[in-house]
Amino acid sequence: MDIHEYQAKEILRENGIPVPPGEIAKNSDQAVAIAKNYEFTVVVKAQVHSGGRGKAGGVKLAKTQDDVRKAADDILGMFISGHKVNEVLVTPAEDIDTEAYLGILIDRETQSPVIVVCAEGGIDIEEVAVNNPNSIHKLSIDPRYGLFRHQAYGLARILYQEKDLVKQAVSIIEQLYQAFISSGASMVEINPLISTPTGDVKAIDAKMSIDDSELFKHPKLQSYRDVQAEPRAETMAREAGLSYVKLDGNVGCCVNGAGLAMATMDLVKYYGGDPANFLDIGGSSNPQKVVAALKIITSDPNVEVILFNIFGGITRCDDVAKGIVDALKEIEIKSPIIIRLTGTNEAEGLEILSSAGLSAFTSMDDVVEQAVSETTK
Amino acid sequence: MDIHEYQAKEILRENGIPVPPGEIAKNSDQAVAIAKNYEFTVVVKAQVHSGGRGKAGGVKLAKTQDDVRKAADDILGMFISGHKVNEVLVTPAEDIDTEAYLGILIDRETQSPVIVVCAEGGIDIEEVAVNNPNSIHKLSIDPRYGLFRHQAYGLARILYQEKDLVKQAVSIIEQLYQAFISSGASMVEINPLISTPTGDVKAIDAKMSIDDSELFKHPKLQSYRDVQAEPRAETMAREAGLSYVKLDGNVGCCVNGAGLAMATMDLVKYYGGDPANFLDIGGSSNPQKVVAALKIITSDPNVEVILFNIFGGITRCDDVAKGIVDALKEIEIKSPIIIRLTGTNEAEGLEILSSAGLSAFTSMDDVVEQAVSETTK
Amino acid sequence: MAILVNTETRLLVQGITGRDGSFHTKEMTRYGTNVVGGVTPGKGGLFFEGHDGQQIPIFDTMEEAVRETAANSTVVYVPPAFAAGAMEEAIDSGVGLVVAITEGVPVLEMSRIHAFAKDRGVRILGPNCPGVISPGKAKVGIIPDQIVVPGPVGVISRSGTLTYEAVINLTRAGLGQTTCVGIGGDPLIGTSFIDCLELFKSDHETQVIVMIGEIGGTDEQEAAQWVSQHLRIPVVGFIAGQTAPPGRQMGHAGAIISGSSGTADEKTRCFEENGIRVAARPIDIVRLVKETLDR
Amino acid sequence: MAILVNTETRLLVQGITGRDGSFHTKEMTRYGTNVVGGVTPGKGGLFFEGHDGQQIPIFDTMEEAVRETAANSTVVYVPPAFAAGAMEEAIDSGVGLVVAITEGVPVLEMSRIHAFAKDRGVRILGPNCPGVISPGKAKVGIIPDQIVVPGPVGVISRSGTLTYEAVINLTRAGLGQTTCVGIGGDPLIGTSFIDCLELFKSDHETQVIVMIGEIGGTDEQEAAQWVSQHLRIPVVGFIAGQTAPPGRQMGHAGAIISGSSGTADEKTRCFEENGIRVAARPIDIVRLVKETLDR
Repeated sequence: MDIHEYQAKEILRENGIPVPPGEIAKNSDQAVAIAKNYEFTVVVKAQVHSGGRGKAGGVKLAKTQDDVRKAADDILGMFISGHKVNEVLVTPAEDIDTEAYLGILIDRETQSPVIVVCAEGGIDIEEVAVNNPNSIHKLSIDPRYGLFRHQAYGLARILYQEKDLVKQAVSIIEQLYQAFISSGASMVEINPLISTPTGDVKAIDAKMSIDDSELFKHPKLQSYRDVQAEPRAETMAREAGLSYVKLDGNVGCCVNGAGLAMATMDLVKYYGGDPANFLDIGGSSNPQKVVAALKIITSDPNVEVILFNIFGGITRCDDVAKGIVDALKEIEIKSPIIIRLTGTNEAEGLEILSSAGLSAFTSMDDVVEQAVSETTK
Repeated sequence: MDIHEYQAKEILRENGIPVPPGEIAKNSDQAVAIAKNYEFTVVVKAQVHSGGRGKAGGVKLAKTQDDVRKAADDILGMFISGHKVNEVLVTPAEDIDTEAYLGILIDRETQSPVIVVCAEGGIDIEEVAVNNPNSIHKLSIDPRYGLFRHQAYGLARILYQEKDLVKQAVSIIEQLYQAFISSGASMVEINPLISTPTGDVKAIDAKMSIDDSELFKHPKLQSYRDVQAEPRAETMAREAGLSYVKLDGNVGCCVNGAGLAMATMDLVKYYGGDPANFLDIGGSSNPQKVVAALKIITSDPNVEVILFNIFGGITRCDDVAKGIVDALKEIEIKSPIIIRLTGTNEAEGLEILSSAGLSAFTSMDDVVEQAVSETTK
Repeated sequence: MAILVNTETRLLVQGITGRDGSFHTKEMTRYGTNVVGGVTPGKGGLFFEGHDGQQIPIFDTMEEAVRETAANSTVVYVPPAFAAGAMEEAIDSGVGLVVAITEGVPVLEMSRIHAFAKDRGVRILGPNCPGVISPGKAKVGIIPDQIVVPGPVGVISRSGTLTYEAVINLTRAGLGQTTCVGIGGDPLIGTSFIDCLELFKSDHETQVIVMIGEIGGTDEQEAAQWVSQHLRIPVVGFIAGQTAPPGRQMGHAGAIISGSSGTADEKTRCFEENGIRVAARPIDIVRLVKETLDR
Repeated sequence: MAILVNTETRLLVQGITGRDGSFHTKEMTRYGTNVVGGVTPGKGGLFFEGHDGQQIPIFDTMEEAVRETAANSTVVYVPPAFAAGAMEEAIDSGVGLVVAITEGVPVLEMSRIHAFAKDRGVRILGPNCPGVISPGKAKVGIIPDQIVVPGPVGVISRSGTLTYEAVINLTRAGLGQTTCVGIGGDPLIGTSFIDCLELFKSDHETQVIVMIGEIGGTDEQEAAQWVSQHLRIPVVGFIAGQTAPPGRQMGHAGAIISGSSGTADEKTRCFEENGIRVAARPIDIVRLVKETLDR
């Protein structure tokens, strides 16, 4: 789960990392009221789960109250990479001497947290990784021991020469690691980590993702979820316990299992179609999950045909069939439904379908080819 | 550093372990005032750094206010294993169903914390170790991982069968481990850990020692030191940075290095004498430490002769010689001082001594034999 | 022969009395897997009824279970909040193989657990995996046994149902399997493609290996290089997720394209560069396997 | 030959600019020890002047120091609050031997550090030890070199000045040493009596070993059993603390009799039962060594 900049900064602050003050405004009046508490210049920053906010015009400097009002009016309501801006962060502008990058993520290869530092900050780290890979330093942390002091010191010295800056950076690195672990994060980054002309090291921008599997331990972090910023269909899917990702095509897909769901999308493409979504109904399906899945798929106006590809294992074919039949009673579905049903309780499932006047394929290729043929292209 | 029962209980409480309430009284009026807050029966317990308080009459049940007053009057001021009782803990008596033992210490062999449990509690665990060693279960904890939940569960099941008691014990074991680590303890024990007829598991008595080397991290624990309960000479020694242990003999020993100090005591015994103390002036001696050492040794009225055994390494012989000469100016010393001085800056040291009319041996056996001969036996 | 599980497997089931654990224990015993015991704290002393009335003893702890049954393997069906603890207990108990079915175990916990397993020399398969089946010998996990038959093909996959899809096609075409392994869809898994390839390398009955990958990470790429350097057994590949958008997690916690890395194109190219023929559709796996065996 | 340190030793000094570190670095270089660098955070780039004007480079981190100097050993003189961190850095740096002189390192920190050192295959000597000297070859730590001469006796001891007492008596009697090792007075030490005995076992110049123990723990008892089972080189023993009262710490954090365990009597008896002759006084060590060598 991605969280917003201001939420990430709140977590950093709780862990002792110096972060400039700032508050959230949902309209320009609020933004002006907040700005009055700070010395000008202030910065008005769009809070969306997307990079590239600056380039998109989502971050503006404001030297007067009028500037703040105008910036807030401009930014609130705008779309950045498809995400609507509902909130802005108003925060004092900082004098910047140097900008650096500091991040932590989970590395698959070492199966450990990895701390990443780069003395060039403030720009897209992925770009730096391409253009100047040697400037990026990575250090894998043994989960049995955690971060050693000398490791934090070694990383801090990559960022700074001056003794006092190094000392501050050592603390920030240790605090960021602590924040990462205690929040159950999968990624956190400070970009830029700045030093000021007065010799302070601060986190000016922050990004953080929490491992969904950790959320049950952290009720406070759960409340950080921004349902408003999330497409309605994804909220519905999450609440129903389904995995759903919206795409741009017209073949609505409903599959059990993530690998099979991806392979189904790929096969739609293979036969010349275009998948409308990724949707995995998961392992232990029940009819209600299928009903929810159909509601989500049909909420996408692009969908012209609905394709079921079910390979029963834990998932029972009769449950899925029952869900389809139930859904047809509950919701009006105009698109044709093309079904493949095989595996556990296949016979019972086919029986349920045929009682409702539906039929099913048993081969994956057949069902996908048929579904694609039903679309207008 | 040993801490008192009530202090250990305070730490357990902070870590979430159920401990009956209780307060400290320095006189019988206070004890009665505290007892009024509880339902009778209450217990009045001597707070001293010593086991065997019960057998010594330092723990008394009181059913009335008069009982409390009498118990407090009896216990306050008594001596238990040479320790004067200055404070009593007044705490409600508990109904006891079962008594168990739970402790954690550092095991030299595995170089790890070891959790010790025994379903027979309330009695001296050293006695159980002799009489029924199989009833004592030990589990070594890998410091890289800490205590695993299944380990706590396995230990709890040694203590209890009943599911709800096991569950409480799992928490208590985890909390005790947490208390042990976060306090920098070298030993902690709950004895007895009781279960009550109403199904609660509680810590009724507790003992704890803090690793002296950890104290600099824990200002609060430093304040737990009971200087009043400590012999004055040991307080002086600690404050001067010396290691000192009082013994019963009459040959006062002043040595550099713990091993050599023990060997010197042993050699006093070998030559028929009786050491008055262990005293190590440490590695980087300066004259002031020697002065402090002489003050401490001479504060013991049993001392008839003072024996210096100095093998200069880091310790410089001239520093020690200067300290002896300075001390003779500062304090009146009636006992003869017999000195052995060899190693780093030996010549300079001997020169300083001879200027002050003193002389020194170079052999350890010679000096010890001479010192013993000066005593009355 | 076979890898990971066979007739020597003496299996414990952690969470044997739970919904998934009880269902699949019945299935595993029906298939003939030697389930020697189960573990559910607080239910020690009771028995679980497996297939055909088989009485399987339940223990409170893994330590007791291993001591009493001489088990060498365990399968974990406990819910995500307790799965990490169950795996730690398993690693500490003396078994050599821990098959973790549970999905949704926190990644940071898995990081410590994988380190612990390495310290103790214990193999973890998964988590978030369908388990492993050696047709005609033993089944550990949730792979439907109806779709497998003994034969010369080794199957390794990061997913569940996509594996079933591939395996049923093989079986229908008369191509049986030595062992089918689901290594799991999480970012941090205990047994990698390479680990399985190494095991198949020493399995003299495996004549061809099917390796089913997906987007995310670089496990497939490393495996492909390992194949070209160390393996004589031919490998046929498939990669799911050609149409997956970057930056979005596709169901599996590990199935996410980060930046330009971990795409299906990159993996397919890497397979082909290292001599692994890649099927365009799941059904094409059968043809490639046949052609390979016929050579 | 010698054990632990010799002419191949390439030594770093952690805390080289501190009071103890600077004094003993001068001493070590005067004795001819190959001190290749020092580490003091914040003083990287400066030089420390050793014996006879030798310029020793100072580094900010162990990593740089090892990279630049190819050091294989380090000695830690930093104060107790920072000693654990210095040892961790040393273990992580690639050296094989870490000699920790510092007294007063928290025992719980040492517990983790010893585990870390074992993981990395690094040997720690100490903490709270005087170090090690191989007469005529190298000195690492604080043992006064004036009292040693080369010869056939190996010395292992838990203490500092008591070792000097024993060694000077040997030297005066014409009995030189291969190596004198102080293993340290803390309860958790990195190199035990047995570890040293094993090293001496492979050292063909060591003809007799002097083992100086004290009250507390069971390291001496285990060593005695190991001697009778594995060692052909004769051993002479001494135990300090016959007159120490139980339950009181005698200076060294490890020198404490717990219950009935760890007494000098128990250790002496155990030595004798395993064929180790025990000197009643330090001076008697010389006679026993002589008698042993004359046999």
